Amino acid sequence: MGGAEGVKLLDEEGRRLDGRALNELRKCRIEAGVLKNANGSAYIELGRNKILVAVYGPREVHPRHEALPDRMLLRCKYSMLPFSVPDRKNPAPSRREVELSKVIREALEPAIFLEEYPRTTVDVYIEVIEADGSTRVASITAASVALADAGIPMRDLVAGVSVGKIEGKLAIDINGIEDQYGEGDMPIAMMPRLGEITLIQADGRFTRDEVVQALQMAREAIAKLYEEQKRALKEKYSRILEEVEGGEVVR
Amino acid sequence: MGGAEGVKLLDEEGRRLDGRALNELRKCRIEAGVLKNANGSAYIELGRNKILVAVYGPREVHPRHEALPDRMLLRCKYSMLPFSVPDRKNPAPSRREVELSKVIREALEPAIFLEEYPRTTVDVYIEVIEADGSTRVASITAASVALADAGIPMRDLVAGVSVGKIEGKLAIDINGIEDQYGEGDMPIAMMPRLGEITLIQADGRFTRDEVVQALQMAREAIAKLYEEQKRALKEKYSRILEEVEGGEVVR
Amino acid sequence: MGGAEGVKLLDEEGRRLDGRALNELRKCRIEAGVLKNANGSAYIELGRNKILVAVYGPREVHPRHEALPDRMLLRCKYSMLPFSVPDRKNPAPSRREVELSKVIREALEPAIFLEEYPRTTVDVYIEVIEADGSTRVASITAASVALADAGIPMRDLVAGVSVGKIEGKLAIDINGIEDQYGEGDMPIAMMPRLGEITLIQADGRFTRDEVVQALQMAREAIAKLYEEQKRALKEKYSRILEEVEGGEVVR
Amino acid sequence: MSERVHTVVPAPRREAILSMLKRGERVDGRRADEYREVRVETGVVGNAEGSARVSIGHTKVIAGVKASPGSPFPDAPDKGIQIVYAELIPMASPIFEPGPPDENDVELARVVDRGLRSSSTVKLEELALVPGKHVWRIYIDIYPIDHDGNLIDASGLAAVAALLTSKIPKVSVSSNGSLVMEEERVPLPIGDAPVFVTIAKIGDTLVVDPCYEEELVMDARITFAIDREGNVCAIQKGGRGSFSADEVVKALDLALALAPELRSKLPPFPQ
Amino acid sequence: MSERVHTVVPAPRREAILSMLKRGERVDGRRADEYREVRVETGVVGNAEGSARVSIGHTKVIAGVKASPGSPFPDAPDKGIQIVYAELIPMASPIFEPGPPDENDVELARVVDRGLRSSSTVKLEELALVPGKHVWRIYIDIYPIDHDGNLIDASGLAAVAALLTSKIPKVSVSSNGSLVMEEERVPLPIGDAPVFVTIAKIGDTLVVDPCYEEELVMDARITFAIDREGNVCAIQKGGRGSFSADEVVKALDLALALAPELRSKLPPFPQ
Amino acid sequence: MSERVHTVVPAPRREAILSMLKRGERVDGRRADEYREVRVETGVVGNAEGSARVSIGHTKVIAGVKASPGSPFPDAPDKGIQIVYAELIPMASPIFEPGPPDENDVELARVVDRGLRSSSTVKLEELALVPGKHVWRIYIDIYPIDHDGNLIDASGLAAVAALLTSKIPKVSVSSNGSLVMEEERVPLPIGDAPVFVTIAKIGDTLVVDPCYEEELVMDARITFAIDREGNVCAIQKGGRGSFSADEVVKALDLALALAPELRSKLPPFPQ
Repeated sequence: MGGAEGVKLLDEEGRRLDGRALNELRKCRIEAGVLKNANGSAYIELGRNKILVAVYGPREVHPRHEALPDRMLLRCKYSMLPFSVPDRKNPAPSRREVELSKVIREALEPAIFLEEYPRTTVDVYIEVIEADGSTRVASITAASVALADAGIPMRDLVAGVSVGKIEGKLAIDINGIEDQYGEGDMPIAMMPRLGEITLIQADGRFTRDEVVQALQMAREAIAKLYEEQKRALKEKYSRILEEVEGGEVVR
Repeated sequence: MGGAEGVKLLDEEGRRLDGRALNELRKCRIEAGVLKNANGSAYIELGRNKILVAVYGPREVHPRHEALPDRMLLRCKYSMLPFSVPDRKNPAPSRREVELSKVIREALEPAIFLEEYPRTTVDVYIEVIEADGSTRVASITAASVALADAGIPMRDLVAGVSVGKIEGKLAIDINGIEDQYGEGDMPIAMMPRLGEITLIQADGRFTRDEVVQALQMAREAIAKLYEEQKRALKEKYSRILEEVEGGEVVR
Repeated sequence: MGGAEGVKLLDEEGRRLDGRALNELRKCRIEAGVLKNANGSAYIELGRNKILVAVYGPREVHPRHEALPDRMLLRCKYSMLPFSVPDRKNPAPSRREVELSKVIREALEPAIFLEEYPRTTVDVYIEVIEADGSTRVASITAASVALADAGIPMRDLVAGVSVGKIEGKLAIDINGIEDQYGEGDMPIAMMPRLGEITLIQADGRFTRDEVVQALQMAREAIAKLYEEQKRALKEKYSRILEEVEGGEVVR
Repeated sequence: MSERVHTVVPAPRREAILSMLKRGERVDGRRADEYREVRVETGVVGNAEGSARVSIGHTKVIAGVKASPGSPFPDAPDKGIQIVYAELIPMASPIFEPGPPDENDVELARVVDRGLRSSSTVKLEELALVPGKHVWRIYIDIYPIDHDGNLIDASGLAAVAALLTSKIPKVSVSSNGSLVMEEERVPLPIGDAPVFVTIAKIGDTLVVDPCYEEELVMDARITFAIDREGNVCAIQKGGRGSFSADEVVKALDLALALAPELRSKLPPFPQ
Repeated sequence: MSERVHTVVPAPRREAILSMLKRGERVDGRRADEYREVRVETGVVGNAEGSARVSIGHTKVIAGVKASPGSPFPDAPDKGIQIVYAELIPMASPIFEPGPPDENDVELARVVDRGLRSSSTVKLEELALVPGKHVWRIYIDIYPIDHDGNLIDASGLAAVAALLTSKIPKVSVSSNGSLVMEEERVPLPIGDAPVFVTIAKIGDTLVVDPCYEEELVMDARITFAIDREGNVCAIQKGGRGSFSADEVVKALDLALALAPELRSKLPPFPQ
Repeated sequence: MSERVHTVVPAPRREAILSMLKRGERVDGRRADEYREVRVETGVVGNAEGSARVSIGHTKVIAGVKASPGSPFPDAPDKGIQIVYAELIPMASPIFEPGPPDENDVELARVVDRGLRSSSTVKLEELALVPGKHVWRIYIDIYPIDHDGNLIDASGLAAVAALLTSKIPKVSVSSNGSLVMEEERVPLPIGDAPVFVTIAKIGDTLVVDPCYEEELVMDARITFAIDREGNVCAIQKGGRGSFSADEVVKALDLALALAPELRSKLPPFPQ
C-alpha cells in the first residue's frame, strides 16, 4: 500500500508488469473434486496463486453447544502454508488469517441455504499453497466450487476478484507486486447470477467514482470466473459420468 | 520495595511527596451504576487511580460443570489496560494479575451470601484504566459497590487500603512512587461494619508491632472509604428515584 | 549423534568412561509405593538418572467424551523437571516430551488388560528429577512397577534399555555423554516374560546385523532389570505385610 | 473460526422491527440516516501518550496510545511501527467472553488499522529515531466498555481522537549512539484522519449507526472510512447477507453525508 | 480466574472435625499449635546448582535452583534476576489437573518469591556479571510431589534450603568482553532467609500447619514469612473466610513462636 | 497426551479383514509385501526453495523447504539448523481436528527429522555463513492433504524430494560484516538420503504400506528409514501392540527389500 516508491507498475502503453491490460484477469484454472476424503474439494490456479479447498459436511457439530437450532453452522479456515510466501510464514494462525477466515465465511454464507440442514456444520478448509496477491478472493472462487462439489444446496456460486489501484488507475486482479507497490486494493466477491455483493473490503484511497467504477469492473471479471467455475464442475460431473458408464466404482 | 535508593519520600515536616500526612487518604470519589449492560457497576478515582468495575449475574454458569451445588460461584478478573501504566502492559494476563484476581475474589467472598443463589455465577470484571499504587484495594472498594449496585445479597460492603512503610514510618494509601521506593506495602481489606479482615498481604519488612499498628490505621481509613461507598450508592438510588418520579423510563 | 568429535568413549581395554563393559548396565535401584496420594508409584535410580512415576486410576475420564466404550483409556505424561538437565529446561512441554509421552504410553499398553475397565482412565505421570541418558526406557521400567503397585491388571511387566553405538561397537544402557558423542541410540522395551517388544526406536546408523545383535543384547539386559522390578514389588508387599502384622493401619 | 456468539432475537420481535422500518421507524425512534449522540473526551488517562473516551448513544469505548522505541521491521527500516489492538472484554457486554482475542476482536482492530494506515493518520515515515536501528512503536489499544452497537465507528473515533492528542517525548541520540528521552514532548506527526461510518442493511432498508438490537436482526453491515477530502480509505462488509451494487453506493453516499458531522467531534489536528 | 478445584467434604465429616476442634483435638491427633514432622534433605539433584527435598508430614516438595547468565531488566541494570516458578503437577494430588499454571500455582510461586525478595535471600545486587549487560538469572523451580496440605510452608522451606546450598560457577570476563565460566564454584550470595508459617482458621479455632483434610474445611488461612530477627517479610491471606484483627495478631504470634523450630531444619548459611 | 482420535472399525469388518489376511488377501487387493503406486512431483511451489508433492495410492503429501539466515544454537555455533514441522490439517481427513500440533503431528515430524539427521541429508556443517554468528536455518514443512494411510513414508519421501531439489541463494559477506544475498542460487549440500518404509502388524501378518483402513485395525506399526547403503538410520514403533524380535527382523527385511524401489522415485542428487 501507500505510494509507488519508485516501482513502475505500468509501461508507456498502459500494460502491467506481466503484460496484462488493466481489465485483464490472470490465467485461471479450476479443478473440482481433487481430494478423496473431503466431501467436496477444488483446486484453483490464478496466475501463480495455488489454492486448495476441502469441504466436509454437512456433519455433526463438535463441540455440540455450537450447533444452531435453526440453521447450519458454516465454519471456515483460511491458512497460508509456511512455504507459500517469500519469507516463511509461522504456521500458527496470524491475525490476518483470522480476519480473512471470517470475511470469507461471510462471503460464502449468502449463497448457501443454511436453513436446510439445521444443527449440522459444514467446514471449509482453505490452504494457500502458493500466494501471489488476491488470495482471499481466489479462495472464495474455489471454495464455492468445493461447496457445490460437496452437494451443499446453494442459491448461486460466489466468485471474487480484487480491484487494485496502480499509478492512479483501477486494475483488475492485482498480483503480489501490484499489491505491495500499488495505491489500493479492493477485493470484491459476488454471486454472479444474482449480482449480489457478498464481500467488499478496501484499503488505500478511492474516490466515490472509483468505487462505482470498481464495482462495475469486478462484475465483468467475475462473469468470466463464473464460466470457469461452471466448466470445472461440468468436467467433474462428466468425469464421474464416464467412470459410471465405464463401469468403475464411484466412491 | 527494599530500600530508599536516594529518593526522599518524606519532607522535614513529615509530609509526603504529594503533601499528605502519614494517615491521610488520597482524594477518593466513587460512582455507582455507570454502565448500561452490566447488572451492576462502579467507577472509582483514588488519587490518579481510575478503575472501572462491572458485575454480571447471578446468571447461569458456563461451562456448566463449574456450577456449585450449594452456593454461587464468584468469579473475578482484575486487568490493567495496556495504557494504564508508564510502560505499555502486554494485554495477556500477567502472573501478577492472575494472583490479584484470586485474592480480590477471596476478599469479596466473605461479604456475599453465596448460599442464596446456588448453581449460579456472579462475574466481577475489574479494568484498571490508570494505575498509581494501591490498585488492588481500590478495586475491592469499587467492586463491592458494583456488587451492591447489582443487587447481590451481602452482609456488608468491603473496602480496602494499603499501609506502606516509608522512611521507617507507616503511611496510609501509598501511591506508585511510594510503592516503588518505600520499604514495604501491606494491602488490607475489611468489612467496615463487621470489622473483619478479608484481605491482608504484605511485602517488605514489618515488626510485630508495626503489623498491629497497620491494622489499626487501616481500620480508620477504611471507615472513611465506607462513607464514600455509601454516598455513591445513595446517589445512585436517588438518581433512580428522581428518574422514576420524573417519569423517565428506567432500564 | 553423528560422529565422535574427538571425545574418546572407550579406553584401550574396551572399558567405557564410567568403567563399564559394553554389555554392563549402570547400577539400578527401584522402589515401589513411594507416594501417598497416587494409587501406585515407583522411583527409579539408574546411574545418575532419578525418575518418579505416579499412577492414578482406574478412575472416571475427564473430559467425559474421551472415555472409550470398550477399554480403559491409558494416558501418559513424561516431563523433565526444569533443573533435571544441565541447562534449565522450560517447564512447558517440549516436542520431545510430547513424542516420548506417546511412545512410552504405547510401550506400556501391550502389557495392560485394557478391556478390563472400559470407560475408565489410568493416568501415568512421569517426572524426571535428574537426567543422564536413557530416561525414556528407565521411565518405562519404573512406570510398569507403578502400574503394578496400583493394582492395574497386567499380562507382564515392561522394562527397557537403550543400546547405543560408540566407536563402532554396540553398548548397553548409554549415559548422557555416550548419547551426545556416540554414533547411535536404539531404545528398546520388552515384556520380559513374553519376550515381546513394545518399544523400539533408533537414530544414528545401524546395519541389519547390528539391529539383530542389539535386540539380543537388550533382551539380556532387560532380564536383569526385570529382577530388580520384581524385587521392588516384593519389598513393597512385604513392607505392607509387616505393617499389617505389626498392627499398623494401612491406607 | 466459528461464530462464538449467536444471540437470537425472537422471531416476532424481528418481524416488529422490520415492519417498523417499512414505516420509516427505528427501535429507538431515529430516522434511517440519523446518527446517535456522539461524545468525545480526550486526555482521560494520565499514563497514556494520548487517550480518548467516546460514546455513541450508550456505546462507550476507551482508546489509549503508548509509544516506545523499538527495532524496525527488516523490510521497512526507516519507518515507525503502528500496532492496533482491540479487545472485546466481557465488561462491555454479556455476549463477550473472557479469553484471547477471537475473530471479532481481530476484525475490529484490523479495520481501524487499515483506515489509519490508508489515510496516513500516523506518519510512520517520520517516526524513525536512528534509521535502520531504532524507531517508534506506536500502540493503539482499544477497549469497548459498554456495547450498544456500532463498535467500529466508536473505536475508530476513539483511536483517531487519542492519536490527534498524543504527545511523545523528544528524543536525542547521544554520542555513543544510545537514545536519550527528553522531558519535552511533541505531538505525534499526523497526516490525515479518517472517520468511520457504518451502515446496516435490515430487510430492504439501510440504516446508519445500528444499535445493538438492530445488529442482532441485520442482514449485513458495511463500513466506510472517509478521509478529510471525502476519499474512501477503508471498506469492510460484515454479516451473513449481501448488498446489491446500488446498495453499496447508496450506503457510501450515506457515509459521505455523515462524515463531516462526525469529523466535527474530533479534536483539532496538532500545530 | 475461577476456582478450578472444589473438592467437597461431606457435611457430617465437617461437623465431626469442628466438634473435635472444640475439644482441642485435630484429625491427626495434633495440638492446635503443633507442626508435623519436618525433614529437609539437600543436594538431591546433581544437575541443579542447589536442590532440596522437604517433607512436612506426608506433604513432599522438591525445589531446584539453576543459574544462567542473561541480560538484566532495563530498570535494574546492575541486579541479578530471580525467577520463582511453581507447578502443582497432577502427580502430587488427584485434585491437580494437567495444563499450564493456574491461579493456585501462580499464588504459591509469588508468595514464596515475595518472602525471598523482602528478606534479600538472594542478594541480587551482587549478581551482576558485567553491569548493564550480563547478570545472573536465578531460577527457583518448586514441584510438590505429594500433597497433604500446607504447600506454602513446604515450598518456602524447600526453596530456601536449595538456595542456601547452591553453588554457581565463578565467572571471569575475557579481554573481548565475553564471559568465561570457570570450574570453581562459589556459594550464592545470601542475605537473610525467611521461614513460612501458615495458620488455618477452622470455625473459631486457629491451627498451624493444616493437613489436606483441614484445608478442605478451613474458612481461611494466613501465612507469615518470618526472617531471622523475627520481622514479618511477607503475609498472604487465602480462602473464602475472614479474620478479625485479633485473630491476625494471634496467628502472627503462633508463627513467631514456631519460626525458630522451622529455621533449625535449614542448612547453615554459606561461609 | 491422550489419544485424540479413536475411530472404531466395527468388529465384523475387523474380523473380515483378518480372515482375508489369513488367506493372503488385503482390503485393496495387494500382496502383503506390495507397495501402492508412488508418484513424486517436484518444483510445485514457486516461493519455496524446494518442494514436492508425493502420492502413495490415495495418500497425498506436500512438503516445502524454506531457508533463511539466523543465529546458530550456542552449542553448535558452526552448523546450520534444520527444523522439520508437520501438521495434520483437517483438510486431509475427517479424523484430524483444527488446533495446535498434538502428539501425532509431533511424532510424524520428529521421525522424519531423525531419518534426515542420521543420514546427514542436509549437511548442516556446510551451512554456516559466518561461523558463530550467522547460519542457514532450513525449514522443512510437511502437509498431508489427503490421508489414506502411511503418512510417515509419504512425508519422508516428500521431505527428501523437496530437499534434493532445493536451491538456496549464494551469500557473500560484505566488508562491514553484513550478509549479501546474491541472485545466483546453489543446491543445498546433501549427504545421504533415507527412504522410509512402514510395516503394519495385523493379527499375525506383516503388511507393508498400510492403507487407512488397515491402520484402523492394525496392532502396531514399525518404520525403518534406510540410507543408500542399506543402513538403518531411524526406527519408530507405533501402536498399542507389540512385535516379537523375529517380527522386527522380518519387517526390517521387508523394508530393505522395498527401499530401492522407493529410492528410484527420488529426484537425482544435486551435482
